[in-house]
Order: sequence, then C-alpha cells, then structure tokens
Amino acid sequence: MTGQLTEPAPTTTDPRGRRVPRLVVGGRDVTMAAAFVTLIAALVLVAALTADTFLTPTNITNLLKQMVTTGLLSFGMLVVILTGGIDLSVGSIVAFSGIVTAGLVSGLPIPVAMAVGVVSGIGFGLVNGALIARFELAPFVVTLAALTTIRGLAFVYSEVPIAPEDPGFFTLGSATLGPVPVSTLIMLAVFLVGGVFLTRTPPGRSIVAIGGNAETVRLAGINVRRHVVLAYTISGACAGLAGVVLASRVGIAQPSVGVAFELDAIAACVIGGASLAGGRGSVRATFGGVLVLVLINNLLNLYGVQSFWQQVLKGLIIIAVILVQRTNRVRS
Amino acid sequence: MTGQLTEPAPTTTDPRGRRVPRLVVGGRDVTMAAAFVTLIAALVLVAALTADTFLTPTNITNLLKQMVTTGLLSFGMLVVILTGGIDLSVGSIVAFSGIVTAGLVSGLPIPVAMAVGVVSGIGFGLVNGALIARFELAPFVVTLAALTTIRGLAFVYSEVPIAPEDPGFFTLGSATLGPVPVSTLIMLAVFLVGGVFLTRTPPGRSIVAIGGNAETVRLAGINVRRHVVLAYTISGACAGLAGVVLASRVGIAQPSVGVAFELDAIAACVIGGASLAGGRGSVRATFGGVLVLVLINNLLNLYGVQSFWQQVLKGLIIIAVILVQRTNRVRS
Amino acid sequence: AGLAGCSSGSGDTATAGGDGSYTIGVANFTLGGPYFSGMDKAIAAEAKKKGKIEVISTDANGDAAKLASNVEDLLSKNVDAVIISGGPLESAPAALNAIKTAGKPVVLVDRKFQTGEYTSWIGPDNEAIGRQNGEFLSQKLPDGGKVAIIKGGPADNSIGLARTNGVKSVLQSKAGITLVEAPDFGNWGSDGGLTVMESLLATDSDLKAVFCENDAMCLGAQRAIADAGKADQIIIAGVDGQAEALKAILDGTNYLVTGLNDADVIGAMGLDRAVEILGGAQVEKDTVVPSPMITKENAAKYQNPDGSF
Amino acid sequence: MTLELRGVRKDYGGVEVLHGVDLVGRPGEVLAVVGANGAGKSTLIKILSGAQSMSAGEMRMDGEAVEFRSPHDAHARGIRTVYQELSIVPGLSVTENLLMGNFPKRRGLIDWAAAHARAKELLESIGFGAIDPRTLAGRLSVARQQMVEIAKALVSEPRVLVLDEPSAVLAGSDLASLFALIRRLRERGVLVIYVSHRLAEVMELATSIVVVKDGRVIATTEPARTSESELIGLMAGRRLEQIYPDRRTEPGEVRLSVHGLTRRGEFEDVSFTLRAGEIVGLFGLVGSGRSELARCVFGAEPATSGQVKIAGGDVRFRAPSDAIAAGLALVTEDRKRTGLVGGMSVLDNIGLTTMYGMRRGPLIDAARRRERVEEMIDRLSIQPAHCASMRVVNLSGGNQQKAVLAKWLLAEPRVLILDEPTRGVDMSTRIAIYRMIDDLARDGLAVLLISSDLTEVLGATDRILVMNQGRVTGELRSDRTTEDEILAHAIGQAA
Ligand SMILES: Nc1ncnc2c1ncn2[C@@H]1O[C@H](COP(=O)(O)OP(=O)(O)OP(=O)(O)O)[C@@H](O)[C@H]1O
Ligand SMILES: Nc1ncnc2c1ncn2[C@@H]1O[C@H](COP(=O)(O)OP(=O)(O)OP(=O)(O)O)[C@@H](O)[C@H]1O
Ligand SMILES: O[C@@H]1[C@H](O)[C@H](O)CO[C@H]1O
Ligand SMILES: [Mg+2]
Ligand SMILES: [Mg+2]
Repeated sequence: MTGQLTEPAPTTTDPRGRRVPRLVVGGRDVTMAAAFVTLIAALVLVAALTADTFLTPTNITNLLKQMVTTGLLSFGMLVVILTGGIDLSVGSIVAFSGIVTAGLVSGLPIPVAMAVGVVSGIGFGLVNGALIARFELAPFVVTLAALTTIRGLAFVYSEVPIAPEDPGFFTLGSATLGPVPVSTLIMLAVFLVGGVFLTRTPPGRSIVAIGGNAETVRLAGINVRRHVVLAYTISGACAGLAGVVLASRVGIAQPSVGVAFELDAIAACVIGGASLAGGRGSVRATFGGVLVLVLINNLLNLYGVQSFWQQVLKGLIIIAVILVQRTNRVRS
Repeated sequence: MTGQLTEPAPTTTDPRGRRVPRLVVGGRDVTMAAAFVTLIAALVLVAALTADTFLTPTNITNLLKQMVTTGLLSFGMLVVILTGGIDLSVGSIVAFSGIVTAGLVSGLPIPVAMAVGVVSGIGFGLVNGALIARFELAPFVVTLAALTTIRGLAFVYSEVPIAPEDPGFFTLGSATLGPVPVSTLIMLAVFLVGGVFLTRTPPGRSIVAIGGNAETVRLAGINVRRHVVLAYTISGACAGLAGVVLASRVGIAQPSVGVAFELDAIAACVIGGASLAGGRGSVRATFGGVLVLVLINNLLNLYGVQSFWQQVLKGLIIIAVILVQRTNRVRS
Repeated sequence: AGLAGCSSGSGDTATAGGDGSYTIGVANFTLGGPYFSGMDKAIAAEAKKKGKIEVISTDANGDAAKLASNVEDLLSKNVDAVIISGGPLESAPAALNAIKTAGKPVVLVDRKFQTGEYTSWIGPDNEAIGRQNGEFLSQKLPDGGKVAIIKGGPADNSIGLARTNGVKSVLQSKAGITLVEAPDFGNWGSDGGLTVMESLLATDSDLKAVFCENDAMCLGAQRAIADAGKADQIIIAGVDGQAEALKAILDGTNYLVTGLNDADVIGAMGLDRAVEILGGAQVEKDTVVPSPMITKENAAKYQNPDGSF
Repeated sequence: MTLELRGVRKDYGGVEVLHGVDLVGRPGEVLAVVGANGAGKSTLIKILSGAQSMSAGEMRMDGEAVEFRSPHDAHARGIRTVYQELSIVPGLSVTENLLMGNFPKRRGLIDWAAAHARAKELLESIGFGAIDPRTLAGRLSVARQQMVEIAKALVSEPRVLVLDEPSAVLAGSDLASLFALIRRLRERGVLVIYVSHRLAEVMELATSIVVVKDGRVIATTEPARTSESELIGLMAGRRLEQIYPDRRTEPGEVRLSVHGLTRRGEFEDVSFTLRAGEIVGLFGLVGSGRSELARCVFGAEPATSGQVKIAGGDVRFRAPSDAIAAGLALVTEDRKRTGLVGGMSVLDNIGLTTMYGMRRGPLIDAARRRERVEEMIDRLSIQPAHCASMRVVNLSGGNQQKAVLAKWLLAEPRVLILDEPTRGVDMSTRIAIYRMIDDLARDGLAVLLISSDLTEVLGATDRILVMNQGRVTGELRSDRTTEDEILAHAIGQAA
C-alpha cells in the first residue's frame, strides 16, 4: 500500500513490526490524544504550583491509593461498556466481596478468603451476564436489580461491619513496594493485562466488535452471548477484587460501602472518550479518566474546599474536562 | 400485492378514523401488552388475597401517594430516554427544588414559591439539554456531573432541612379529592398530557424520531438540538414538580433527599419496555412500570419482609418482571 | 449492654387496655449503618425478652418520603405504637402528623426531631459527649497541638454538629491547640474516615489528635494513621462505643477514648418506653441517656459480646 | 457442492412470505435470483445462510439434509453471505472486519502485523487492492464498505457465496472488479448465488436465473433463453412498456444555481444551475464527491466557499430546515443511516418532514396526515399496501427506498435532489419512479439525479454533470452523448 492516505486508524503495531501496543480498542477518537494528556499534565502542574502539599510523598501515596478502587472498577466497566452494556452492580459487589472476605478470614487462610471474595464477584458477574445475554434483557435494569439484591445480600451476610483481628488481613491494602502501594500495582497490572486482552486477543476483540455491531459479529460465527457473559464476568471479577482490596485497606469491611461507586467508574470511562453505545473506548484513556477524577477529589481537598462546594465544583470540572476532550475530538 | 398481511404494528387510529389514542410512541414491542397488564393484575390479585391489609382504604391511599414521585420522574425520564439520552440529575433536582421552595415559603406566597421550585428544575433541565445538544456531550456524564453539582447547590442553599410553619405548605402533598390524593391526580395529568404530547404533537413525534435516528430527523429539516433541549427541560420540569410535591408531602424539605431516585425512574421506563438506545418506549407501559415498582415495595412492606431481604427480593422480582415482559415480547 | 443508664421501666406490667400484648411498629430511616441496625435489633431483642410484644420493623433506606409511607403502612396495619429511629433525619412532619391523626403514641430514639409532636424521646446529649471528648483531649495534649475534626455530614443533621460544637467549645479556649476541620465528610463510615484522614495527613503532617463524630469513622482514620506510620504520634477520640472501637481502646492502641452512645441501651429503653405508654403510665417526655466516657480503664465493662452494636 | 432447497416456507409473525420455494445450485454456477421488491429474495437468502430459520421445508447439501440454527452452522458448511444491508463494524479497521474470528496469532496473541498483511493480500487477490486495510471501515465510502463485505465473505474460501444485491452500491471499476471476481470464483467451482435488480448484469454473469414472485419461484431459465424484457415481464406479472419516459420539455426559469461551491477536502469550485422542469443527472465514480456536494447544497454540511442561489436570491442554508423552507428536498443515498427512522412506522417516516405543517392546534392533524401518507403509499405502490402502521424496517429494501422518496414528495419540493434513488429498487418500480420524476418535472420541479448507473443517467435525464475527484469535469446533453463519453469525463480522461 502506498501509505498515501495518512493513517487515520488505530495501529497496534508500527509498520516495521510490533512496538508498544496502543491500548486503543475501537475508533480513533478515543486514543488518549495529546490534548487529553496535556489536560492531565496541566491539572498536575496547576496542582503542584498552587498546593504546596500536592507533591509531598504522603499526598502522592494518597493519590496512588485512592485511585485503586475507581481504577479497578473502571477497567471492568470499560469492558462492559465496550459491549454496549453497563454494570450498575459493581458498588454492591464491592460491599459483598469485602464483607464475605472479612467474615471468612477467621476460619480460612487469608488468601483463600480473599479468593472467595473475588470469586463471589465473578459469580455475580456471571449471573448478570447470563441474564443479559441469554434472555436479552436490558443491562441497565438487570444490573440495577443486581445492585439492589447484592446490597441486600451483603447486609444479610452481616449487618454490622466485620473487622478481622489477623493483621495479615491488612497487608494487601497497606503493603508498599518501595514507595508504591501494592494495591496500586495490582490495579496497574489489571490495566496492562486488560489492555493486552482487549487489543490482542480474539475474545477481547470480539467484545469490542460486539459493541460496534453485535449482529455482524454473530453473522461472523462468533458466539456473542458467551462474550457478553465474559464481559460482565470480568467486571464482576474487578469489582470483587476491588472489594477485597478496599476491605483490606480500610481494615473493616462494611456492608454499606460502595454506594454510587458505579457512577465514578462510568464517568472515568466516558471522560476517557468511551461511548455508552458500545464499540468505542480506550484502556489508556479510561485510565486517564480515573486520574482526572482522583486528581479532582484530591485537589479540592488540598485546597480545603468545603464539602458542598466540592460537589458543585466537581460536577463543573467534569463538564469542563469533557468539553476540552470534545473540542480536541472535533478538531482531530 | 394483496392486503394479505395482517396488521402487526401499533395503530394510533383504527382503520375508520381516529379513536382512543394509544400511548405507544415508538416500535411495536412496547405496547402495554396484554401480558404486562395481566402481570400487574396478577400482582394486585396476589396482594389482595395474601395481605389482608392490601385493599384497605388507607393502604390504597398510600399506594396512590407513593407512586407520585417515581411517576413524575419516570415520565420526564421517558422523554429523555426516547431521545436516546438519560437524565441522572433528577434526584438532585428534586432536592434542590424542594429546599428552595421551602426556603421561599416564608417570604413569598406559597404558589409562587412552588412555581420557583418547578422553574429551578426547568432551568437545570435547560442547562443539561443545552450542554448535551449544543456541545454533543454524552448525556450520562453531563447529567452525572449535574447530579453532583445540583446536590451540592441544594446543600449550599441550606445545609439543614427546612420545615415551613405555614400549614398551606402541606396542602399540595396531603389534600385529597374524594379518596384520591391531589398529588396523584397531578401525576396522572402529567402522564395523560404527556402521552398526547408524545404521540400526537410534532415536537413529541420529533423527540421519538430523534432517538430512532437523529441524522434522518435533522435532514428532514427538524431542529434536533432544540428538541433535545426540550426533552431535558421536560425532565427537569417533572423533577422540579416532584421536588415541590415531595417536600409538601413530607412536610419538610431536606437537601439530602432524592438520592438514587433516578434509578427507579429509569427502571420504570425499562420495565415498561423502553430501550435505552432511544426511539422506543411507551407512556402507558412506563406507567405500568411505576405501578410494578410501587406495588413491589408496598407488598414487601405489607408482608413484613425484613429490610435487607426486601432489597434482595426487590431485585429478584424486577428480574422476574422483565423476564415475563420479554417472553411476552418475543412471543408477539 | 446489660447496664442501662437509668429508668428501665418494667414494661411487663403494662396491661392497662388488655393483656399487655401489643404490636409496635418501628420506622427506621435507614439500617445502612451499624448503629442503626444495632438499634433496630435492640428493640426487637427487648420485645422478645418481654414476650407478647410483636415488633414490625421497616426501613426507609434513607428516604424521608419512604419513611412517611412506611409509617402509613404501619398505621394501616394497625400497630399500637410507633418507634422512630430517625437517623440523620431532623424532622418528619408527615410521619408525625399521620401518627397523631391515628391517635397512636410515638417514641423517638437517638435523634430528637426539631419540629413536630412526639410522645417521648430517648437519646444522648451529643454536645455533652463532645465536651467530654474535648476535656479528655485537652488533658492528653498539655502542650497543645493540632487537633483534626472529621465530620459525618451531610450537615443536615444536628447531632454531628452538636458533638463537634462540644469538642470545639472546650478546645477552642485552650491555649496552644489549633483545630483543623476536614473539608470533606467521612459519611459516618470507616471507608470515609479513612480517605478523609489520608487527606488530612497530607495537608497537616503535624497532627496530634483527631476527633471523629462517630467510631466507625475513627476506625478508618486509625488505619490511615497506622499506614502513615504515625500511630504513636496521633491520638484518636470517637463517639458511640461501637464494638470494634472498644476493642481498639482496650488493646491499648492510639484509639484512646469514646463517648458511650449505645444503640443497645437506647433501643431497649425505647421499646420499654413505648410499652409503658401503652400501659397508660405517665412517662418522662425527654430522657437523656448518660454517655459515660470510655477509656482503656473501663472499656472492658462496656464490652458486650451479645450486643448488636 | 450441490445445494438444494425443497418446499421452503417462511412466515413472519403468522404472515407467510415464502410459500414453498425450490432451488438447486451446483458448483461453478452463478445462480441469479431476481424478483420485484418484497418478492422474498432476501428472506430466502437469510434462510440459506442460517440467519433466519425456515418455517417448513428442507435444505440439502450434496444430498445430505442440513439444518442451520445459526450463521455459524452455515459457515461450517462453507456458505458465506453478503447481506443486502451493510453490516461492517464501523469502529474497527478493515483488517479486523475481514479477519474477525480468524486472526493470525503469535504466542497466543493476535499478530497485528501479520493480520494487516494478510488482509492486504486478500484484498489485492480479489482485485480490491485500493482499500487500505488499516483504515477504519466506517470511514470508507458505502461502495468501499460493500467491497469489504464481499472480501470478508471470501476470507475462508467458501464453497457457496451468496450475494444479496452486491452491485447496488458499486459502479465503474469497482463493479468490474466484482464481475471479474465472480468469474474467477466460478472457475474455482464455487457456487455463487446472486441477487440483483440490474438485469443487464444478471444476463452477463448468470449461468441460470430464478425468478421469484410473491414468495414463489415462478420460472427458472438461462440468459441464453430469455431477455431482459421477458424477465421484467415475469417479475411484474405483466408486460412493461418503455423504461424511460420521453423527455421533450422546455426548461423554465432557474430554480437553483450553485457558484464556485467548495468544501475543502470533498469538492471544489462546483458551479451548475437547475431549471424548472429539468432533470439533471450527476454522474461520477464512487468517491467523486457527489453525495457531499448534495449534502452541502442542502445545508447539511457547511461550505468552505461559494454560493447557492434560489430563484435569483443568494441564500445561506445553515441547516437542512432552511433548504427545505426554500423548497429543496434531498433523498439521501443511505436509507438506513440517513433516510429512515427504522423503529418507527411507515406513517411516521413518510410524515416526518411535513409533520409541523400539518397541525390542528398543537396536535398533528392525524386524519389528514394518514390520508396524505396513504395516497403516497398508493402512488408509489409501496408494498404491502396496508403498510402505514408497519415498522418501516420490516419493509423489503426496495420498499424502504420508496418510503424515503414518499417522505420527500409529500413535502412538495420545488427542487428535488435524488442521491441514488433507485438503488435496490426493482425494475417495475424504477419505471414508476422515472415516470414520477418525469411527471414532477413536467409540473415544474427541478430535479438533480445522482446516479452511478450509466444507463439510468442517460435514459432518465435531460442533461448530465460529470464529477471527477471533487470537480465537475463535464456537462453533457443526454440525447447527444454516449456512455463512453460520460465515463471518460468521470475518470478525468475526456479529450
Ligand atoms: N422482519 C420482518 N418482519 C415482517 N415482515 C418482514 C420482515 N422481513 C421481511 N418481511 C416481509 O417479507 C417480504 C419479503 O421481503 P424480502 O426482504 O425477502 O424481499 P426482497 O425480495 O429481498 O425485496 P427487495 O428487492 O426489496 O430487497 C416483504 O413483504 C417484507 O415486508
Ligand atoms: N475509499 C475512501 N476512503 C476514504 N474516504 C473516502 C473514500 N471514498 C470516499 N471517501 C470520502 O467521501 C468523499 C466523497 O464521497 P461521496 O460519497 O460524496 O462521493 P460520491 O461521488 O457520492 O460517491 P458514492 O457513490 O460513494 O456516494 C471523498 O471526498 C472522501 O472524503
Ligand atoms: O447517634 C448516631 C451514631 O452516632 C451513628 O454513628 C451515626 O448516627 C447517629 O444518629
Ligand atoms: Mg432484499
Ligand atoms: Mg454518493
């Protein structure tokens, strides 16, 4: 090919072979475009210049810790959003997996208890996915119902918070590797592996394609249902993991935790340019969206903005961010 | 070709001319089909047979009152959903309009204060709509940001609940016309007028068509942006009205009220068969969805199901309902 | 909590109108917090202890309108009395009016409503709890220092405010003490306490103490402090007497004090009160339950393995 | 590979549309299926591709009974299909659309370099080398997308290739590539099943022809034993008169004039006029910029420079509504994306442009609207006749096209721009459309007919504008030019 047409499409490899995989999974609008990177850089710069506590080690560690839950949930959410679905149940799964893990710690080895927490998330994801794929039910309502049911189950499991005595329970949430919290590393690993999954494996590509045009994928002989189930299962797994990590970090598992977490996760994906209609979204840019949200919260706190005004400003800043994102998209 | 094909689709008029308008606004799947009516009837029947308090006048009045907020929000939500959008900010608008109204009651005549509350909802709806239509921003994120900002503003207006002394403030929420609460009548009127709007007026049809295929509508010379703004404005107005009615009913306006109200409203639309992709939804069936939700809550209470189990069951029942809805859709 | 503060009215004598069997409705504003579910359980447990009392409990899931309709539902089931555990609610005129119209007694537990008529209220003196914490902290910080305050929020609640005001009223006048109010709320939960504390640690590295409006937030704050390696530098003061907090105090951690606000006690007293009223007894309208200060010395005595809170 | 259908029936919700169809295809055959719009061709094809199940009947391959429960089953048997409605995934690259489900892998991961190479090779091997496999499929023109669809069907070397109106959106060299491809496949022993309304190409390509009418096979023949006009007669069930009406009218006043219109990157310095009573053809190869020009004139896209005038005055159409108010109408080329609201009824669709004008108080005058729409359904003989309340997507492709036309005719325009209006429309309906355009022009309408069909451009118009790479390269009189001359302008090689 002449290469005449300037390349508008996502290239996962450069012409000469493979290079860094680009974590763009559909459409070109969603590349973590220069402007978006600039935006995040600008946020960081402003923060560093105006809040003298911003660049302190404590605060940076805070930032790294605070992005873990939203990060994990956002990756799972992205996978579901790519199929054209949505998963509202993640906040409840966080609560359930956390409380179950904490409850089991007294009787089981900690890693096993934690595995059970993650598996519970996988289980809920499977059920969500199966209902959505097998019976063609609207993802919004299925996962909304799941939100209610799973929250109820978390309370049924234990109405009161559970605080395991074994200090080993806190390790996952508080251990650091050098200056970086282990939980942050786990989250980053999810993004990296997840990025490769979505860009370089057949099931990952199928998930992206399903959101673009499920009928076409079906006609291509790919089992759409199974991939939809897979997507919700991944989201459930991420939420289960997030619940375990959060419980370990707080040291106490509460059945009431995680209310409205799904909203931040969805916001991160969309700030990163994902389309809720499916088929378009980027792993990198979603990570950028997570950064934006965490930075906003952190900054508002550092500036000592009062809670209500924080809310007012947070909404306005999100609008500003997506306006910038959009201008950049239109210009390109 | 012959007239062989029997007519499978929604008819707003019978062959001989106009008859009762059917409040189906797009697609044929969404007729409040016989099976759905049966379902609701079955719910009512079971309730009447198993809970002896169900058919008492007090309980029926309760039911009628309890559907008002969800009902009002659901109609507005339906309009937005028909355009292919979503409005997550309605719960916050309920809080804002309620607290502003209650705050103004001391200085202004009650109807004026209430009008201000509704107008505040209209204002927020306008801003939502303008951002979404003018800048082509994702409705989910815009209204999510609005959810945050407006909630913050409600608290900024008054951190503490406001309980007006003037008993006139309670009238709207507690007056009855015969056995029927006035607030219920208002909600019903919204559904009736709204149904006519969506099925029989040019802007209503445009809104439905936009959700089906916005580009086609634009090329047909219809101002898509203006209609999208209109849709969000209607939703804002409904939420504003709901806020005023709710504050009047509870007798006190709290800035924290209305959290997650949007979820019930969306659920009502989807239980009624609306598609979140837009273009498909029914006013009647949405009303049916509201009934289902309110009945579930009421029944679980009457049976004395314990709170957390209520949540578990509520989710499961919703799934069951949409499964029934779906079977019926597939069969037809 | 076997040891009730005061007037544990002997409700089983209440037989004024019948054989002493009553149905009592409980309207919880929310059960989504250990304190509130503890309260709900305590009411049920006390009823069971008494026998012949049926309790119907409802949960409004944090929705004031739902609370009103739950109360309506309860009334339509013809309960004899209603107990409202109003949580962060300041008032519920519609609910109170409906109960009044039905001519039933209503007992408020924990939270006293600002408006509306009720039959009786049982709860803590939150400002006193705050002052008590303030005194304690000022003793522990003879050289002064920075004290952080973590609020539960949203601010449409008076008890948090009262507790914070109590702390402030004592500490503000103390020389050398500076108060830092966290800008964001901890939302009464441990996870919220954790993140708010983390932010505080980043902005104010020289904190000497932290006061949270309840124990759940303190427990999260304690983790954040431990993670930051400042456990021997910052002391913690809370409110409630939540089981985990008692344990932390007893274990000799940096969690030094809490003010008892026992849901078990208040719940039980609330039920007793309702039964007394139904029995025709003349009762005190407002009953303040004392809130003893709990420290390492006396914590063991407040631990109650059978309690719900 | 012998493919045999016996007594195939299909009903949609109780309405039978195929009433026992028999069909036999053998290796190396090009089996053409022709029939009027709504005859059941696409339905038949969906059944043999496993996309729809039959209500009754049986299918055999090499004598063995087969049952397809999904497209996957058909694939396993070597049957690949290109459907009438485009079904690429726009957000994915061409490579990905082609290789979906068949990616080359290295160490368990997709090897994108190899994938692109394979896609390129594949496209080149079938004569579609002009398509860059790395492009996002959604950014290709409709024609190119169609070529991608065809290429996709060939990835796994099918034994049966089913093409539902593949040529409807192709023209010029693309069409030639397709024909060459079909011939090569034939030689390789592939059975090609080919649905088309373009009878000339059917006569050229087919080895046998099956005529379907109202859900039944009414004739099976061969090109050597039949003629186009006989086929048209069979399909329509009656004799057909001349295809194109005689055009002998005097053009009237200037209705629309375009001066130096430019939209950067799309077309440049385009000038032309349309007069009342005139039908002007606009011919060009795929991607020559005709659709963009039409959209821009209509106000759907802003121009970079230049003017549009109507009846003398300068206008600036900022939105289609301005153009419509000035008496313009645009029948777009892609009915699915820009012509119809699929989920709504035929009534709502046809009534869309005129809804605001047909009011009684705040309400739509439903009775009047229905009456007008039904008139239109009748006039364009949209099938089935009582379709007003049907969802428009349940109409056959050709009838959907007619519904779009009906919508615009209802608006009573003074200038009508038609972008490929006969795409997928059967011959007798085409004749009706040509007659209608002719009638409209006689009543003083100015018509711009964009078409990739040379015969149509020559037969149905008075004057022809030819575009090449965004510029008008020729203006010819229909009665004094030839197909070769037009083509020469279209490829930019006119003397
Ligand atoms: N999903 C459906 N529901 C109801 N009727 C349908 C559906 N799909 C097709 N039909 C009807 O079946 C008949 C045959 O349609 P089909 O698409 O097979 O025609 P076709 O021969 O391919 O026509 P065209 O040349 O216009 O593409 C038509 O009357 C059409 O309205
Ligand atoms: N193969 C292609 N790759 C990328 N862009 C293309 C391609 N073909 C067309 N385009 C875009 O479309 C524009 C013109 O297409 P347009 O649809 O207006 O042409 P047309 O003459 O109407 O052809 P068509 O028959 O495809 O409608 C080009 O200027 C170009 O931007
Ligand atoms: O008094 C209670 C408790 O302190 C609880 O922790 C929060 O809510 C208050 O009402
Ligand atoms: Mg067809
Ligand atoms: Mg074109």
